[in-house]
Amino acid sequence: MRLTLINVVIAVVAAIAFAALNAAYLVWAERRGAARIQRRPGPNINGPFGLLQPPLDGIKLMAKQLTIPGGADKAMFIAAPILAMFPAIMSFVTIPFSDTIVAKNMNVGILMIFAFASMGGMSLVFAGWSSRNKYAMMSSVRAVSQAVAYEIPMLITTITVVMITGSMDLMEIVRQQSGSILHWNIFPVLGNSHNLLMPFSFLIFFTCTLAETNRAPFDLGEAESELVAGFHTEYGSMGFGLFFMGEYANIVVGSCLTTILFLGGWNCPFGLFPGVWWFILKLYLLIGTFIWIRWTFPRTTIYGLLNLSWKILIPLSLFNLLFTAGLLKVF
Amino acid sequence: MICDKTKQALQSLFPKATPEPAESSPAIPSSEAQEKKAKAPAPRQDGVVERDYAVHGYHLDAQVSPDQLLEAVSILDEAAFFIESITGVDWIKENQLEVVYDFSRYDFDTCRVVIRTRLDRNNPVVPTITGIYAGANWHERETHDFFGIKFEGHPHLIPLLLPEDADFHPLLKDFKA
Amino acid sequence: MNAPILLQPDETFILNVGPQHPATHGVLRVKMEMSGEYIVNAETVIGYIHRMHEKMGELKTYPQFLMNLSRMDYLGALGYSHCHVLVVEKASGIVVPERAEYIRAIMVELNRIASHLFWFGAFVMDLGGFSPLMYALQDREHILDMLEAVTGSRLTYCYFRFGGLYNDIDDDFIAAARRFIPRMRKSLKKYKALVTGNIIFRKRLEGIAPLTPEMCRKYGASSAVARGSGINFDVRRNEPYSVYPEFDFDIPVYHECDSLARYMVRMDEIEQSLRIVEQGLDKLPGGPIMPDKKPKIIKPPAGDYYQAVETARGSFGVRLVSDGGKNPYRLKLRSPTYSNMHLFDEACRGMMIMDALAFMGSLDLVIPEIDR
Amino acid sequence: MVAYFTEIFNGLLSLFIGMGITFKEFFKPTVTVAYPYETLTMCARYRGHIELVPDEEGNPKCVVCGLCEKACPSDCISLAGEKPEGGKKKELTKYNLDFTRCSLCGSCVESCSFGAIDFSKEYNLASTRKEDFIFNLLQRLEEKKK
Repeated sequence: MRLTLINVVIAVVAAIAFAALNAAYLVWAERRGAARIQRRPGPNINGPFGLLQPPLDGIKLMAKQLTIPGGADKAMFIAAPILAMFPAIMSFVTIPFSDTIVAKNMNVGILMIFAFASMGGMSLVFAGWSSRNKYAMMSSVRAVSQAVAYEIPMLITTITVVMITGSMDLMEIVRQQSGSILHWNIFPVLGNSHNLLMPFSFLIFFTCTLAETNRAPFDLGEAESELVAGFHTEYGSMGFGLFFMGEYANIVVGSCLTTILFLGGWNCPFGLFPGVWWFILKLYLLIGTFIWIRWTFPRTTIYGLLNLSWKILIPLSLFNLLFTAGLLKVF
Repeated sequence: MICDKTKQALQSLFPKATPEPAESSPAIPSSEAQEKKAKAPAPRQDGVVERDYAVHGYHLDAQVSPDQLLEAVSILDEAAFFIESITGVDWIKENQLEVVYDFSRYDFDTCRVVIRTRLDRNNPVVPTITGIYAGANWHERETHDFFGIKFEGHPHLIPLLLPEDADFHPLLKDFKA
Repeated sequence: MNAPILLQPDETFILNVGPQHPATHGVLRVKMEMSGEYIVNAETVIGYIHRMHEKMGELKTYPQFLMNLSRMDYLGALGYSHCHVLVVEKASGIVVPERAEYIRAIMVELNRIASHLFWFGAFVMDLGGFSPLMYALQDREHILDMLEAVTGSRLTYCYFRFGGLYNDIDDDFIAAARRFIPRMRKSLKKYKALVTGNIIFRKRLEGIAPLTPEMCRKYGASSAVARGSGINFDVRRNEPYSVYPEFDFDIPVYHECDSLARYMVRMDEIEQSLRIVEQGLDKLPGGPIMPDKKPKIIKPPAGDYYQAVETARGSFGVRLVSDGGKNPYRLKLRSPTYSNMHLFDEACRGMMIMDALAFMGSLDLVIPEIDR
Repeated sequence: MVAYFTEIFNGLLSLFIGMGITFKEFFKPTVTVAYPYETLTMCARYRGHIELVPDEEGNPKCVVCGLCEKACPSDCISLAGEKPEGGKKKELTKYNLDFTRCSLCGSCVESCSFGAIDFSKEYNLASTRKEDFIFNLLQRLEEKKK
């Protein structure tokens, strides 16, 4: 694919459309899923199965007045929700949905995604700091320590995978997992690694994704029973809407990355339909698990969250890294 | 039995130890005359009275003067009583306010003790017991809200249940909304 | 576990939790002096929905005040009405038929289960888990349906009368209650697996907010707050009233003194209440629900009377001072959460805000009951 | 070291047990009632606001004794009656219920020894105007008669 202007525009528009559509309809999926778990119907009035709910909600949010609290830092206050949505959309550019469907493949794709993911944490800090609200402030302080604590094990685990595949190119990582289901990085029986600890890497990575995207049980930033709504306490209208959509867009990115790194990307266990559909299927199964987890568990505490990261996840992932390095040296 | 022990301890507060006449506890009045008598009884003297639990729901009823209050409450504190509540009663006819302290016990040696003290209605001041029972804090503030009784030495005697600027005392009998 | 870093006074800030805050379950305000996430000092401000029930008690006749009691605590209303009718019956010497007392006990226990279920759901929601609330409400709904069929209302019952009951229970109710008991036991198992065993849940409560028995005594705490601190105190046992001596039930006591102990006490109490309901239904005698002889106008003789009962929230007491008239001379309502909540100021010092709010949830607050 | 790993293992296990429960609940049927579209019938003893009970001819059974007025804790009921010329019994001329103050305690129904008032099964009362809740029960009864 040549890098022409048209190509770039199409790719960016497609990425934005995909992200926005996902974000909107994941809200619907979350509400329906939560409702099913709690044995109620969920949104079912607007359109079939309530499918018109997200656009209507969007219209409602857009129709609302955007209030900026007195004494708030205006520029930062407005920048924060944009910062929440923008990195997630940018990350889509480099994610390969199949061996042909990718906006722009890069040989350092992972690096780019992580670079953008770190910006997500900044939006929370911006929002909390600029709101001039004590709850929001406390939330942003939490967000910083949470982001620091969970990026470390996440990166270490990613390095483990990168070491096995020997590439930071997302396409290459997926290609190496082709063959059968046993070639996937999560089940390292066949393929180029025999690392039996990989399922644990997957668990660590998945937990970190939960924490990175601020999802329950790690949603300390917006712990509604303590900090009212956390960093977006003062946001209304589409400012809040962007935060909300950004959260779901981040989930999609996180799940895409998990799929690529551990679940074999678009590789299909047994033909049937084209690879891209397998990718989508794996992606939504992971997202479903996110929703399922959110509606099952209570929230952790901030020190519980940090303990989990520093005392359990980081030592385990470091050990895993060393173990993998040893394996690679021996074989 | 804790009841007897507490009774003795409380009685030691009253040096005269005048054995009070077995007070005609307000049982069901049979005649009109008795009812009238119950309505205007002779002012009760300070002292400890044992009450029928089945009728009144408590065992000991001690009336003390305000300056004996802290001593009486300390006795209960040492005997491991817990504070149930503090409240007031407005005896407008006698121009007095009564502060009523309820105490009870956590163990199975049940003994409910009521300590009451009568104050002048025009200048109701009583020492605070927050130094002994920290939990008396809110109860005293509530009583101050409702009756205007001043608890001397209370650390934070501002309206609790009533609005912050309340200067009325709704449970006084002459309060008109 | 987490020792607070002591800062200079000018380095702290004031955080207003409430009067509208998701964790306070009503209009309660806690003025917290914070040092980062740590609470240096807290002052609870109550009285936002104070309604002066005690004055209403003085202004209304005895029967007219009946319905006020159920407005005090909208979750476990029957226990409060029970106390009120008991004290007036005691004062005026009304003898209650046995059947009425049994039905009262069954109703109060069902109401206690309903109240504990709601607390369970709300408590887990305080901790961020939303689904258990919905499951708890489903079970609670069965109880409310049963109570509605008998009393005519779902929350603010006005069911007990001096001497007996408003109306009798029917076979439908008994059948429904019998169906409910095994269903509730099954649900309790579900809650145990879903919530009690959950590692996140346990980590949030274990060792949090230790309350010493001494502190409970100084503040007059009761219910699960006292029983979670190793105090074996339940008015149903310590000062038996109504027909409770006839029932075989245990008082769960935990000695850990932490939030988890308070949680465990309430969960065990649901099981014990189920046992009481079961036995009550088995032993339910026939007969009238109102006494044959009852004074037309209730005028207790002069004197003062006290009655305590164990409601869902703890030891509730009514002090009735009568001057022999149609209206009470003074009616003091001693509400249990008033004392339990009072603990909060002292106990939450040095805690992190999330622990403090979990602790607040474990106190089982119903604000109208504190404010009266 | 062993304790460290057993704690992690038991913790993970408890999480999976919890997820198993919510998974099972996911496939169970819903238990809610879609309120405006479906409604439940009110149970026989449901206590709505009060309503006058008509006799066979559709006239109020009320004999204007005023007991309900006295029993009411919140002074919701105001009624009046007069003897028609030549008639023996008092006849009801006014029966107003101030529902804004009513707490549905049922004291009035209980105090009535003639069965002249009863609870309605209406629960869907909503209005933005206070006046809508001051019911003229006599008028309502006459409307029902027609």
